[in-house]
Amino acid sequence: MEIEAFLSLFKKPFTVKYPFEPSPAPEGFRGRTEFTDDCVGCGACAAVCPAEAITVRDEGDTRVLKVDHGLCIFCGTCQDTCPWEGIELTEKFEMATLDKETVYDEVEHELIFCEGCGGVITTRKHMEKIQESIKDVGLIDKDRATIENLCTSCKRRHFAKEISEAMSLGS
Amino acid sequence: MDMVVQFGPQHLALAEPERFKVHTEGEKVVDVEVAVGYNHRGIEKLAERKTFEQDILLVERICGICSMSHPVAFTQAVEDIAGVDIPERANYLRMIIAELERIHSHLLWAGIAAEIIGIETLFMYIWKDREYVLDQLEIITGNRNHYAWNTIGGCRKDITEKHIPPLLTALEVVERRTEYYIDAFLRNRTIRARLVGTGILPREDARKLCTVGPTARASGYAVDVRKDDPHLAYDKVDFAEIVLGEGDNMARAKVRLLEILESVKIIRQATKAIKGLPEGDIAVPVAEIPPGESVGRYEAPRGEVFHYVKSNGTFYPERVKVRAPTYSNIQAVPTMLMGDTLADVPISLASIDPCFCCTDR
Amino acid sequence: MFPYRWPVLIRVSAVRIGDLMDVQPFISVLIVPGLLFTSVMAFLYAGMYRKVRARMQNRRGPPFVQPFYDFIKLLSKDSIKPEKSGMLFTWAPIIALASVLIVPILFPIGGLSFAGDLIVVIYVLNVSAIMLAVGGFSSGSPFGAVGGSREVTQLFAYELPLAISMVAVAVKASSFSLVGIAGAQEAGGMFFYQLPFACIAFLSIIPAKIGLQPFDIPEAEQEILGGPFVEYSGYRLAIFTFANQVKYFVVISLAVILFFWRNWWQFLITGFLLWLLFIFVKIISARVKTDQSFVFFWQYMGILALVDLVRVVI
Amino acid sequence: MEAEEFIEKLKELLGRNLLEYHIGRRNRVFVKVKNGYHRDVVSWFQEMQAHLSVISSVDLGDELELVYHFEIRPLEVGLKTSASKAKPHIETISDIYPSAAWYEREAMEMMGIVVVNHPDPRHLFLPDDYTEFPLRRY
Repeated sequence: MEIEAFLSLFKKPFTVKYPFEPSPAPEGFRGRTEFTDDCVGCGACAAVCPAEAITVRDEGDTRVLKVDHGLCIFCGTCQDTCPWEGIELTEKFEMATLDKETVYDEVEHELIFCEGCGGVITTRKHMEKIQESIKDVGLIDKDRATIENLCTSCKRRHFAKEISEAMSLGS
Repeated sequence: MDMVVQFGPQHLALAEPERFKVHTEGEKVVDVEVAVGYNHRGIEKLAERKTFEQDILLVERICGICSMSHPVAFTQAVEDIAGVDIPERANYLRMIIAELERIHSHLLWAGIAAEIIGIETLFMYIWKDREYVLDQLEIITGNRNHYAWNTIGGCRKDITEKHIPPLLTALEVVERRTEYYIDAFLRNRTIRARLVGTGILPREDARKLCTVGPTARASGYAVDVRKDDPHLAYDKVDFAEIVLGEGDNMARAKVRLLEILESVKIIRQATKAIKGLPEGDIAVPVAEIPPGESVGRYEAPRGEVFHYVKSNGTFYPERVKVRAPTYSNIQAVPTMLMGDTLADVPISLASIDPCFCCTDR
Repeated sequence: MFPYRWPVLIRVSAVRIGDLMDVQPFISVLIVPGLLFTSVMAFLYAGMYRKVRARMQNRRGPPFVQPFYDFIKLLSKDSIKPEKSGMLFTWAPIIALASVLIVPILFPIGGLSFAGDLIVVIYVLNVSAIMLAVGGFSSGSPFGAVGGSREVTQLFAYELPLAISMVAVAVKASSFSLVGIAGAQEAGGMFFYQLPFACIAFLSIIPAKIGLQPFDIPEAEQEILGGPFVEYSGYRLAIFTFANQVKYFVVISLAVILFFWRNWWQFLITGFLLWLLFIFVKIISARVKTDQSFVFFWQYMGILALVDLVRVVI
Repeated sequence: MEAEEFIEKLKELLGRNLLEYHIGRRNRVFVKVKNGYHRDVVSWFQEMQAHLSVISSVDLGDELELVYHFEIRPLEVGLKTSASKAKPHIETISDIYPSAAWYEREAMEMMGIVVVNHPDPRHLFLPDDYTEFPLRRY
């Protein structure tokens, strides 16, 4: 230890003058959680977040998803769960701030409403993605148009009515 | 002059709040009263409110420097209940990160021990070399601590081909430096004067108080979960279980430093083994957890981490019981301190590598 | 420069304003080896200590003038006086600083000097050590008390070899004044090779005297939270740390004067080199315990110093 | 000593008082014993130099249960005994295993189990004036 102590007098120090010299995080670092453009506003990340840092709120005709970096524990569960890579953990780690607003990351999505009861179905983007993923699976084509913009409970009522009519016709 | 010196909740030698009332006659320690509970956050109650998947991340944050031990113990207990065998590669992946954490945790302890007995330089050098391991952990898992590496049924990320070469070079540096530190600890006369013969824990007391980990192994009581109850892939790699007999502070230091060399050997064998296994096959989907109960045990850097998990068929655990190694080691502290002088109290306290946030949960 | 050997009157002629009155004592008390020079050197020593220590530990380390910044910062902070602490709590640092500042005035670089000023140096250095202990006791905290008692025990431990080696030097130079000793060395060559054992004994006492590892037991941060310093804050702490820093400079230069003297600029350089040596010793050794330090000083160093004393006397 | 052989020995020792047992994966064995007989089992374990890992407390609804976790190489034994919530009295084992004292203190303050003649029944983690039992569920 003695020799090393003496020799390190003439060596460059190991420490980095961090705020003045950059010290970037490596690739793959789990830093600031941010929504990407592919986010469709389905809210899966909010359901799975261990720290309940992601909140989903429907205001009027828009749905607001908000990540609170004060609560977020940067575990990456949301990133793994999101089917459309709508949320990701960037490599930014300098999140100290005095302004409370910068602690959040928000994204807004336009909602679509059910013709039957006027309730919220989901966001428009989400509906497009669903249509896209089930277009080759396909419902019975003739019914597609009628129930396309009904919310789940109205769909149930619609099918129930259809079946009861079919049974009453049958008997 | 009979005095009560309080190594109080806030003390320089203790990194975390814990109170030791030391009754001394002059400078000789006569009796020690231990008070725990300053770090109690009710994690076991909180664990019952979250799903199994979320609990892994909660349990990982019980402690900052053993954030691989609790998740591994917890996931193994849940996997036992679900009757799931995780893929071979996942076992190796978990073991590599576990051993990397053992290295950086032991290096952390060695630095703090050197700083407590007064050599700041050794503290700076050891923590400099610890950075190599932490950088590798950051590159592989995405964070220096809190690796979010486990899920029920396997791992969440993989160690790909490009991670291994830098990992092996970092290990070379760590191995060379650890041998240098072992020599520094043993040869430096002032360190020997402080560590040899102080804080002696006889083998009989170590066994009677059921101490665990390096604290027990330094007193000759051979308990090592990696050998007794082989989990992960410890039965497929060969490594030596280091058991010494003196039971003083120097023995505990030697055990930890030698264990770093063993961990380096384990990681080398593990990285060779995962080359042969198919990349990407790292997790098995687990649909639901039947009602049942099981025990997850894991050899953390400080000793045996013990998780008892009871499930009731829903996705929320019925009961999660966590017991950290320091919980049993701390009960051996009074017998260790008896008869030493006041100057030896901080180093003897630190010699069990206490992690009070684990103890209090 | 200052021809130190000649009586005071001649030196005065070098100072024009001196014609009005004998201003030489004020200069040597206030400026050259006195307050100004010592405080600058003290801050320099402390700054060097932190910078060199950092560099040896692969760190960048604070700027050289950091101790000066600390001093100013501490003065601006308010100083809390514990309820249980006595009146000496305030006076201990002041007396410690005062007693340590007296010693440099007697240095042979243009300072005053009189017959037995070596005895004054020994006595005054002990006063500052005792004041440290008094500060600890009067602070009313158990850590302060333990620190104080350790300081006193350590004082007894290193007092024996210190006194013996100083007496050996005095007998060798056949004069009890620093100027005399310096003169003798200038004539007959440095003492460190003529009195090797006394020199080793004296150099080994220095870490204990100024509280550097391996003997900084009284201020063991990790064990008793800085011992006597635990309850001090604000200007009281500023004075105490400044007194300690002055002690760094004073004790090192005392060693240089007693054993390595040739002339005044060589005195400064050797002072820095010796200080580098002690920083090096500090960073590679752990803190020993009180009983170990007692054994070390009384048995080994005491006998060494005694051997040299006997050799000189015969 | 294998799991089956261990259960046989227990049956011999306890007879009817061995209420139920269950052998899980990886040598995990859980044994339920009638309240009061657990001390003889623990002293038998002590003769075999078993290692006491921890004592967990579980809330079964109408009963409070203590699980003594022992490691008898190669087995990992969970010795269970329970008492009704109305009268949750369970004998201490801290005279056999001194480290059990702390685990029992924790069970007392968290679950409200009253450990009979425990040497030092103070609170361990919770503040002294805290009266509720946080880990109770029902």
